Amino acid sequence: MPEKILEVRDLVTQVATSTGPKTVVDGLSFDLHRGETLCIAGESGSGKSMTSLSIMGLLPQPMAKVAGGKVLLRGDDLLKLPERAMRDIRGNKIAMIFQEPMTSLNPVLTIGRQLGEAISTHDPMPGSKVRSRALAVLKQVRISEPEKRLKQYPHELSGGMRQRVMIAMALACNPDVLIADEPTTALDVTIQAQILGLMRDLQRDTGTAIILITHDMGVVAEMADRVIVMNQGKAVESGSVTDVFEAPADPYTRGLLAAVPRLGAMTGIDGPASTNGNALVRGMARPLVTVRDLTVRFDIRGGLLQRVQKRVHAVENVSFDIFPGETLSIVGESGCGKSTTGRALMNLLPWQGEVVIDGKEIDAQSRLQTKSVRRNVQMIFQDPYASLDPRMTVGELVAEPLVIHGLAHGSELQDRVEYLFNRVGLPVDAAKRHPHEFSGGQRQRVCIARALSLSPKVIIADESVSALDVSVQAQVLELLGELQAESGISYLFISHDMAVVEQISHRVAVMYMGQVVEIGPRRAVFENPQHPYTKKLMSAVPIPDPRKRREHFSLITGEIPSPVHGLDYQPDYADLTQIGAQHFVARSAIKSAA
Amino acid sequence: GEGSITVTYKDDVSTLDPAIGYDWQNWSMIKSLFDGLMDYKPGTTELVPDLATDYTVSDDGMTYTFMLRKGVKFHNGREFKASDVKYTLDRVVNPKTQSPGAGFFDTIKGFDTASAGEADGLDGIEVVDDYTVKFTLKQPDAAFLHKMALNFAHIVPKEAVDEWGQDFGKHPVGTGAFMLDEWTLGQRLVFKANPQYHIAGIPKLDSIVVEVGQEPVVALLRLQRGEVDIAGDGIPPAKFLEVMNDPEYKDLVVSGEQLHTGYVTLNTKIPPFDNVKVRQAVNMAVNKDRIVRVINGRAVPANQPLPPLMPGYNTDYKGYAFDPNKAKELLAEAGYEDGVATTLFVANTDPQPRIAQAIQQDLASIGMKVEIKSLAQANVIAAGGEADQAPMIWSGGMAWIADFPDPSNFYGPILGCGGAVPGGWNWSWYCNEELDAEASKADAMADPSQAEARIDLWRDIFTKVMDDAPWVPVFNEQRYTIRSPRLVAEDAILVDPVHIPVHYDYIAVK
Amino acid sequence: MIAYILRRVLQAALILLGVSVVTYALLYMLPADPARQIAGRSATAETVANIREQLGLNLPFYEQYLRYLGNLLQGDFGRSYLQKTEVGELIAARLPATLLLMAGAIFCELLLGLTAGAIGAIKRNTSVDRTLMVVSFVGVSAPQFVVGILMLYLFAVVLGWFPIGGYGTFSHLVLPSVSMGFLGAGWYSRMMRSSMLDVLRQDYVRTARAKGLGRARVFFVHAFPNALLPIIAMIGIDIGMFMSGIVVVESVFGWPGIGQLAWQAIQRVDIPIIMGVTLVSACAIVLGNLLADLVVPLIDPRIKLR
Amino acid sequence: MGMLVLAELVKRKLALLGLIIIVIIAGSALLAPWIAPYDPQNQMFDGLTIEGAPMPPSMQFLLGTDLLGRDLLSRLMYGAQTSLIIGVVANGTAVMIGALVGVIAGFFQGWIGTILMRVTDLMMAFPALLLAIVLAALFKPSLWIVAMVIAMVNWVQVARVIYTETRSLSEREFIEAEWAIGASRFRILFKHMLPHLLSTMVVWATLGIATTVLLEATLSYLGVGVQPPTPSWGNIIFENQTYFTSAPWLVFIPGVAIILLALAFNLVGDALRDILDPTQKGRH
Ligand SMILES: Nc1ncnc2c1ncn2[C@@H]1O[C@H](COP(=O)(O)OP(=O)(O)OP(=O)(O)O)[C@@H](O)[C@H]1O
Ligand SMILES: Nc1ncnc2c1ncn2[C@@H]1O[C@H](COP(=O)(O)OP(=O)(O)OP(=O)(O)O)[C@@H](O)[C@H]1O
Ligand SMILES: [Mg+2]
Ligand SMILES: [Mg+2]
Repeated sequence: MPEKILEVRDLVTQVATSTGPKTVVDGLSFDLHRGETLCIAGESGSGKSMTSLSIMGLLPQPMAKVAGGKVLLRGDDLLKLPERAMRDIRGNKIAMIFQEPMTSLNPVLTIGRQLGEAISTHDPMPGSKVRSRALAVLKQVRISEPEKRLKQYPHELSGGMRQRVMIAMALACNPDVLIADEPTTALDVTIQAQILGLMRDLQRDTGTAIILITHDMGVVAEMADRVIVMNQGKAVESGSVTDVFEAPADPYTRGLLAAVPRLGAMTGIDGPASTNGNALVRGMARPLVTVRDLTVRFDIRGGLLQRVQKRVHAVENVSFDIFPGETLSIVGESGCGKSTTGRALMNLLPWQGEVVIDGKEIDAQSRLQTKSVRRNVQMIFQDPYASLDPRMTVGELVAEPLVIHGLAHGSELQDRVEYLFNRVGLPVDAAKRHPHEFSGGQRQRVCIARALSLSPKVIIADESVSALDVSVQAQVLELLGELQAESGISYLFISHDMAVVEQISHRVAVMYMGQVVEIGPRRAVFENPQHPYTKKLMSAVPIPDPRKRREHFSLITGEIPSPVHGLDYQPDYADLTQIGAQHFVARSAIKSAA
Repeated sequence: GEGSITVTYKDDVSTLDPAIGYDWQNWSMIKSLFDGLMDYKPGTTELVPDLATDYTVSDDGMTYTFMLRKGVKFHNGREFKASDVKYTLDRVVNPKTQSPGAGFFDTIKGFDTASAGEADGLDGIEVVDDYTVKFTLKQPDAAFLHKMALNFAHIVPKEAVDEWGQDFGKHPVGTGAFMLDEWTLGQRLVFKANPQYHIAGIPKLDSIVVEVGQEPVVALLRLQRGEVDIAGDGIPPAKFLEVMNDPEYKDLVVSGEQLHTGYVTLNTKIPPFDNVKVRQAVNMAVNKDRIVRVINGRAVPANQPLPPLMPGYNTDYKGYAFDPNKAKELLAEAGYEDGVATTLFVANTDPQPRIAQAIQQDLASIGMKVEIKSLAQANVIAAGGEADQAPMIWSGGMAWIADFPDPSNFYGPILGCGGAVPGGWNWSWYCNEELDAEASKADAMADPSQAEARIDLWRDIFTKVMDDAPWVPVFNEQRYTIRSPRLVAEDAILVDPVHIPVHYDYIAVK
Repeated sequence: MIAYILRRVLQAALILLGVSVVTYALLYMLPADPARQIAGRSATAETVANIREQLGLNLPFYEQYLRYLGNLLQGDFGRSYLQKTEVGELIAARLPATLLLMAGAIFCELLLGLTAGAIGAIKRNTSVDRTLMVVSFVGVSAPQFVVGILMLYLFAVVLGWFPIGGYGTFSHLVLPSVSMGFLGAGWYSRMMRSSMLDVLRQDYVRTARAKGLGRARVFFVHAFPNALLPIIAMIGIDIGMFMSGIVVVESVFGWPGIGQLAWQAIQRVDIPIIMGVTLVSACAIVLGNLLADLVVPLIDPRIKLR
Repeated sequence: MGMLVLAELVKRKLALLGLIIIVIIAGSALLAPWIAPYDPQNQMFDGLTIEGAPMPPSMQFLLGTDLLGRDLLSRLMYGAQTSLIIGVVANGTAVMIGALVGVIAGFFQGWIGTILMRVTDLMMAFPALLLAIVLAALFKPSLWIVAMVIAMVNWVQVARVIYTETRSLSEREFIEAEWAIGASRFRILFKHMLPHLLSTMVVWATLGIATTVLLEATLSYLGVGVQPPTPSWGNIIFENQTYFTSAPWLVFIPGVAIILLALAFNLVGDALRDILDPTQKGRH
């Protein structure tokens, strides 16, 4: 066994709350060896970040403090070191990468400056040497045009590039231990794949021991040598990655793994999971929603007279149908126009094109759509907390659409609200409480109840489960499926998570740069992806199975280009050609996708 | 001259153009920069020729002939001539000059056309030769010689006025004892002695530094530290007692009288003051002694419009004695037994609002409910100039300080019918045709032999005015000048009744 | 960038135009009649009428205003009614004093305010922090005339450390600057404290610490410039407060700036001066804000001027 | 909610101090007719020395007398009425106007919003004090006029703040969600936005009182404020300011009173800001 570098023993970390100290890391112990990757997994709030901050001595002051235990780095107890000595450890012996590449770099300093600082702090050297070393590490993290990057500011880089810079900074002094706290959570899957691949390659070259913190079991399976699963501050399971995945001892771990959606789990099945895999029998039904040539552009103004100078081509000529009882999913990476499509259907922003819902054409001009049309489409948003007025009780919130549309009042209203609460699995007495008194999953149930209250024919669900922990996510997905089975409601399901989409959809549309590049039955798209972008997307998804680990991420490179163009820009429209039953793929346009 | 002194003022010096300057601060500066045909003997109100060596008056009092002093040089080196006299007065009455003093010269022949801009100059001024100038009047004017001593009649050289145009006031050129050396707007002015001044040995100083923007209290503190020689705004009320009770400073203070009366105007056009009984009642109700106490005894209670120093002051007149009970009775007789409400306007600079409040309390005791409007001076003046705006005005801060020591100056604009017009200064809107006629008669008594009789007539006029009680004369303010110990001058010079605060030409330093 | 500046200047010009209309209209409505004041107390009605005509005061409002505006566009603020001097000249003569005072006050504000705020944030919830915060609360609560008179009394009259008012040397500048800066220092320290607390919680500060940087470096290089950003916008707004403050502070200390000029003019309703000072102040405010907006991108590269 | 907020306030030492000061000052203002030792307008004969100087603090006149021989303590108590009335009325009006302008401009964008915001920009460019002085001179000051003048000058900041807040509020997801369920403009404005703006308004209502009290004092100090003999803390100082060396109590006692009152409102307002704005939680 390689040399033991870090040893954590009985670590207890507490945070001060209004009701007294709360233990958030509770007697955690583990060892870390040279060249090893230890994953700490667990759901939100389980204490993963607190653990890493405790080790680094960077707990938020004065709320949190280490209440007991030892953190031994090659035998020295870090917890006993004075701040001065700890500074020599940080960045030098133990380096750290944080979750949010967007906010973890100082916005007012150049990359070169921030990187140079990391180098010269622990190893004072003349400026020119610092520069060449900085350049060297940037090259090491395989960033494009490294010389140029040195002079750039963080906001000029994409998320993936920033995370590369963070890694470069962490590796600048060849640390013994690298702690990466959710380093890829904020990134798109393709970028995530690139970063994970990079970390693996670098580890191979330098032998740095990595503590990788993540809630994504796919990432764990991909990266870990050993795994610790945390729940409520305690390690409930630990062991080698294959042991944990194949023979989880703890019930919590088992539940967790069971809830994780796996890409490929539906291979060979036609319909979504909720229908036991049965495909929708469409028959002669007319489409419930018809969207033709939907285009949304945002103006960017500037110049002397604030004239439109550029446009964001958020959605370009998107067409699709949704049939009664069907779930159509839109997938694609950040910024590709998924949400904009959904919001345009809700008439929440100005759009062009043609939309027919349940036989009624929608007027793109009026923001205040006729109420009757509005009743047929409802929306569930990504962040359930943000989409509920925090000052109202959830009872009022669920009743509100009914009141607005004058559908019920008095005891009838009461009954209806009660029914809805029951339907989404919330206790009826919860109606008097405010949104902040609920958990994330419960809040999303409130949102669903609210959307259901008008008995819409179609619900647009925009990343409605992305913010939830996997176990909760599974429950909500199940609820959505049940509702569909019961009432034949249609969903437009917007998500970037391929595994979830696979589970829930009848049909899938893949969006890239504001256009649909591939659309078809879920099975056809997932099992026989035709467009290069779809392929790339599929291959980037980490599979929560340590045996299916990818050794090379070589397929996945490149960044997504910007959708901002000048006024005279004429987009190349994707020419969708049919290649199978209802399966359409863009052939000529958007070649850069691959 | 030798040495330099520092004088401070709170407000800016606005202009040094003698045709325009009419402020407390610039009045005596202009006097030191320019000379008129006439002047007063330093420290007194006695008229003497200045740029004139002599003058004659025709028997009908309609023609004045001045013989001019020879060899007097303007600061620019040119000799002063008779044509300058004519130019100066033509300029003052020319409406383009916008001189606030133009009206003083309304008795000169040709004034009407000249001041209306219809004629280029005054017909009544004739340049006889370089050293003789003759004035023809349209009516006898007993105060004419005083007017020739006014700043507005101080002689300016045409070429300098032409050169600087509207900015002549910033670049004054005169014949006076001092000339302007430096002027930093808003900060300081430096005057230096005129070596060619026509009176030998004058001025006694080398230079005078005037610093503006200095609060009176600050000025006094600086004077106590020896940084300032004369506090131009006098001893501030806040420091008065302190200074007067301090043996160290007591000797530095010189007091004197000035031609000032502080009064309350009662608008005879607005009820209840359209009733003479009410006006008399108010006269009896105001406790002047207490008001004088409130301003720390820096004044003497007054009972008539004229200040004691003014010829024509009636020493026998007792006025309305303080008698609130009698006042109440009078008010009842006038039909206001249940009291009456009215408004008192006052300028909003200390101590005026305080005095107004003292008056307010006095009137409250006889059942008059007085509301105070404490406004910027300009707004008070504007209100006074409208017949129906200001029932009462306390004149403090804008009060009448005589332009020249002659009783006529206290009548026309402020008590005569001529002033009771929109925009006028007769804020009582008091117009007694009979008295106006008497006033014209008095003004026509220009013959020196009639001087005595003329003064008697004026005395009579002002006593009769008090019967109608359009004013409440409250007090005559005393002058208190404090100077630094190193400054030497006779007391009379330090409280010169014409040059305020001091007669710069006659002071010296140790 | 150029387009941005041009647009902002255009906007500023429009605002100034608005300010001039409103002020002119307000002053037009003032009850005092300038012609009468100029004419003096011995003037006849004809003289007054004549002067009114000369000054164009008998014209309808809009014509008067357009005349004024026309002159203004040629850089002519008109002539003071009572001082008979070019208003531009009067303002120019006094502006340096006001600018000096402003510079002194801003210096005091920033020095005291930023230091106190930063110390408060670093030592948050200690007695040092609490004391500083109470002092800055007093700062924002104390009227400038009270502070001014108090300082004058204490440091000039009683202790004699500084001259009692006046203008000229550095020691003259100290008390007025401090009296004027005290209020702003209070604001800045409170803003700085919360801004700094905000920044110290940011991820990039944690990153900097994770790199093993020393406290001073984390503070000055990473936290300080970021904490400064919201404060720069404040400095722009501050200029408006200054313009109000100078009227009071200059009169307490006898400082020969445009505040005193304005105050004297208001007392005597010398309309051209009031107009001029108002416009100059409005200019300063608008310029201050523009400048602040232009400075921010120099520190913060994320902000692009469009 | 009111009680809860109060309970929170009382928990904070500084806010409690502020509350106590406000209660004392408001109490003495309200009870002045009964507890003030003298009539505030009575120019007492024995209130001045024979020479006419004011009396320093003594057993007879606890805080001394002013230049007209009136009892300073009584005048301060009645002056508190003025300050508080102006503070509450003027600032209340300012908050109302500001909130109205801000909400309308922020919520109904388009030409109405543009016009309102341009007007606000215009007002921002005015030197506030100068404007107030001119307005006060124009309307001949009285208690209510002064209050209105102050309101005219002070609404601008409120409008700015409310505008920004309305704008950011209308970007919030829950407002979008309301649009999505078909809520009308007015429902969104009154049921969903206003309650969120209320806390800002409450904070400004308190913090603004401090500013207002100071502005009134400054106007009075410059002699264009509340008319004598009605006492206001500002005009007490104005009347007596030149006496700061010979009768310092006449200047510094009211000066301290003004500072204390403004301080108290600032302390309470600041605490309210913390309490009412959950995102600010944990800052102190
Ligand atoms: N500053 C803080 N003050 C109080 N409690 C805190 C603070 N930071 C974290 N906590 C609490 O500590 C617990 C552990 O938090 P931690 O951030 O370690 O969770 P995590 O496992 O990293 O979750 P996530 O996946 O959401 O990042 C949580 O219950 C959280 O509420
Ligand atoms: N209001 C707006 N103004 C300008 N640009 C916008 C606006 N809303 C969205 N965009 C731009 O339109 C593009 C599409 O955005 P959209 O939110 O639809 O992406 P998305 O696919 O939902 O991404 P994500 O997964 O990050 O939610 C992006 O480039 C985005 O920056
Ligand atoms: Mg975490
Ligand atoms: Mg989205």
